[in-house]
Amino acid sequence: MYILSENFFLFLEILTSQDVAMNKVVKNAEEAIQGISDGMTLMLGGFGLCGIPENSINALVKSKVKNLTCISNNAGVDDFGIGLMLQGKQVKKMISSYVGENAEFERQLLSGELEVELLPQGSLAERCRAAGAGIPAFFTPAGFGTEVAEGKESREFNGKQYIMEKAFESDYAIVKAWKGDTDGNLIFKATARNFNPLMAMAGKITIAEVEELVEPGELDPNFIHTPSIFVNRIFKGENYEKRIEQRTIR
Amino acid sequence: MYILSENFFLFLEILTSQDVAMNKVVKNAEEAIQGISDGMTLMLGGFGLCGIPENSINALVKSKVKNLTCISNNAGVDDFGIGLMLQGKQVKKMISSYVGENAEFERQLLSGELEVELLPQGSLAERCRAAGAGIPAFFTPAGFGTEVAEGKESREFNGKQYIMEKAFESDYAIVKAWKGDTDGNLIFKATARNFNPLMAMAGKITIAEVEELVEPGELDPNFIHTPSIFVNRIFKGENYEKRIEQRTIR
Amino acid sequence: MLDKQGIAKRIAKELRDGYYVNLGIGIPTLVANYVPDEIDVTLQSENGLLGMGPFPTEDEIDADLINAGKQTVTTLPGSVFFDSATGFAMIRSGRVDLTVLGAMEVNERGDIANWKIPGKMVKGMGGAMDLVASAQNIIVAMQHTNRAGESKLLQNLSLPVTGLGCVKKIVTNLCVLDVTERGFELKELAPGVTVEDVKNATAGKLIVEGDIPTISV
Amino acid sequence: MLDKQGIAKRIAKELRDGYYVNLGIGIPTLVANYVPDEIDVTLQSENGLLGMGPFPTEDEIDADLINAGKQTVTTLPGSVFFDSATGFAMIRSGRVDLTVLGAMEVNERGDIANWKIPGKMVKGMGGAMDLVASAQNIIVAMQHTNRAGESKLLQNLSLPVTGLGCVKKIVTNLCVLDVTERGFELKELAPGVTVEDVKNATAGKLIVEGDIPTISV
Repeated sequence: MYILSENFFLFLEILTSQDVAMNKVVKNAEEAIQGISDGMTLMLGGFGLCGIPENSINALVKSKVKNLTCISNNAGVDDFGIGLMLQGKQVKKMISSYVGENAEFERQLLSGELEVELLPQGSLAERCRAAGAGIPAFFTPAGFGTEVAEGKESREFNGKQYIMEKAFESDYAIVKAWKGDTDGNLIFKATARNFNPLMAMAGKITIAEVEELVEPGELDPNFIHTPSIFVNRIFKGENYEKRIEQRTIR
Repeated sequence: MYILSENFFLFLEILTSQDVAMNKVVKNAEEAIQGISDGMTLMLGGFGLCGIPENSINALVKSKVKNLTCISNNAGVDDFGIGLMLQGKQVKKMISSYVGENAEFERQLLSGELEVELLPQGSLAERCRAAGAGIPAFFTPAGFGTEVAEGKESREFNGKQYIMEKAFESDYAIVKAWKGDTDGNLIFKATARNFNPLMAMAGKITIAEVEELVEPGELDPNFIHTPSIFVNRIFKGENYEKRIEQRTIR
Repeated sequence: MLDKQGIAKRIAKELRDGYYVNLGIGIPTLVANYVPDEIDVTLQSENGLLGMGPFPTEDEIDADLINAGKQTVTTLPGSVFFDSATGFAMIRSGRVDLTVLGAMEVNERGDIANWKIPGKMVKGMGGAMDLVASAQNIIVAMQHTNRAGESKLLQNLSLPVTGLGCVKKIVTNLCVLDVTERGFELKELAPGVTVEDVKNATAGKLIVEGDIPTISV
Repeated sequence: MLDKQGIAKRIAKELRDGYYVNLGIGIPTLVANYVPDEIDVTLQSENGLLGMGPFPTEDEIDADLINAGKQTVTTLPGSVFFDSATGFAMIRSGRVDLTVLGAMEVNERGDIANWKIPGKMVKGMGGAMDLVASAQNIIVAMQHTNRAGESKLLQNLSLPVTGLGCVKKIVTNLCVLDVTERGFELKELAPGVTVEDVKNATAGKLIVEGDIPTISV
């Protein structure tokens, strides 16, 4: 058994030094979305309007980037979330599991301006996770015998029928976290977690916007949802509206 | 939009009442392993000797149950962990990624008493996770072109070669957690997490032993590693030895 | 006839102590109101919550805490949050003991259609296809006929299928049916409903054997 | 000739600021001691730790905190723990920027053997097959010849393969080589080592073009 030399202490010093930064921190959403260009495929975190990357979406709207393919469980509402990108006719195709809350979406779909690919929600989640795990394809029972299975391989395992789904390919994943550190570690809050950590794993480049940005060491290493290695850019978002779709009370 | 009736308050009362228990809590390891019988397949959490279910292993040794197939990344050392089950000749087959720390293992393997199936560590982890996720099979690049690929389907995706690996099937999964609540929610500590949450998802019946057993509500719902639904039996373990394999210090 | 609450009450009788239950939107959600006193069930919301509590008070509302129907909810002691892949891992691996959902149509073989009407705007299947493909124990809660008065219990589906051979039990405003290899087996009648009423409202093969008890809720 | 520390020092020059690095057992681990002052790298341990710190003091030892070599280690600010499926997700999805590992043999096509010697007790591949099948940037650190004095750089492997076509660079006690479609390209010589020495110790096809600089460490 070998013993690391005293140089390791020097190494430790370097790692903890404030002089050296990973340079993942960007100033704001505008800087974070640099490089996103026409025709790209984006993953956008959130379930309904819960846990969506509000700042980044607003910056995308301002950027007027277009012909985007968006992988997101939902498509926002008419005047919030991805709905704003639809208003700007920036989206060529949506890959989602449920898109029922958006009149502009319906109009563009019926007029043929917008293409939509609907997938079972669990398959959508797992195809993100697969991309982040280097798993190119997997089998799921969801959708066997339905329209979703068309053009997909099906196979029996242990007497049950499954279809093969492939990992998503995307250029950028954009997620919203509750807290993050400057290394890129992320923590999500309650059910705003949803697709965010899965998409964070999956992007070629992953952008995270957070409500609170802290220094490395401030988050408990045992309770981090997305390890820093998956995050390329991080910034503190501003003015979160956090709109509620179904405000149900007792 | 409907509003739940006032009966939901009654429902709330029931859920929080101490009178009604999920009955997942068992007294000790002996009670926890009831039902494990000759010829079964067990998953055992841990990496090396780190995070292994010490109490349950000791109870299995005492039970003298035999002809077991054990899925575990390692096989313990001669006088600790799964090594104790090997001493008792209780194991028919080991499915592992690394078994180099155990002389009795070597003796039984060379004499033909013990069968071993070696798998890449990542495939072992993913086959546990797949079982817990209802994914019967997936593709991984690990092992393509090697002995590991023999008898397995291989396929190209995006110009790269992969082999198909299947979800594990096991009768019981036995894991060790740091803290758990009586509903079965689990938290692991540091790198003692390793295979434990993956196997916890995967067992037909999952047994968890914990260092601290607390009441529901004492663990922060945002920071639980294994949701209760995956755990069938839970108990507070005693006298953890936590043996260290490579005691390296500065 | 049962009203929506009646259907929910009857389904609640299928709950067992310790069950993890996934309730769909609509009538299924009402089942939560009728959990028997002596048992304890845990509600799963596939977006990322196990142990769903009641709607919040005005003060408790948290935009970051919603259920699969996108409604604001609360937690209970023992609740746990997770990502959506884990939510569906629970479902696909068969850890959810009972799934209750609505349907547009069910056929004699237990195939279900509940996600798409050709010619109408498609909203999407959400988690329905994962649920019906995975759950061992699915109860459909629905009206026996549609708004046009046509049977929703058919020999063959007219709408696009959501999942094959998955429905085991149906509770409608008229009756309780088991779906078996023989067809729709009539098990219980709603108060005031006759076998003849059910026959008239059922387009698929209906099996009626012996005396049919009245639903007690 | 380079000793083990020398090999580690040379490999450390391949590190870049911000790299996530996985270091195998043996010589590769020593690379951590020679990270240049001006850059910041993060060590990944596939069992479940990103941001591995140095060995603990006697007081800091924690049996629940070990690396992939089963050694007690520590954390650093920014460290994070995860399960082993996530550990290999990072590896398979190409998020690890540099992987350094030992080898028993490498052939001209970059195939590597490092897990099994027929006739000897097989210990297992651990994470090696996942690492070599996934990493984009693999450096092999090893002695140029085995204990019997035979070359470990071969035309064809004699031992069971761990992964195909994955090794891009090799640093041995004698030299630095790139593995290209033409074979082993000699890039740098260890101090005191001649091209002839490398030729004699290399069984596979060796490409020597132009002046070969001496390794500076």
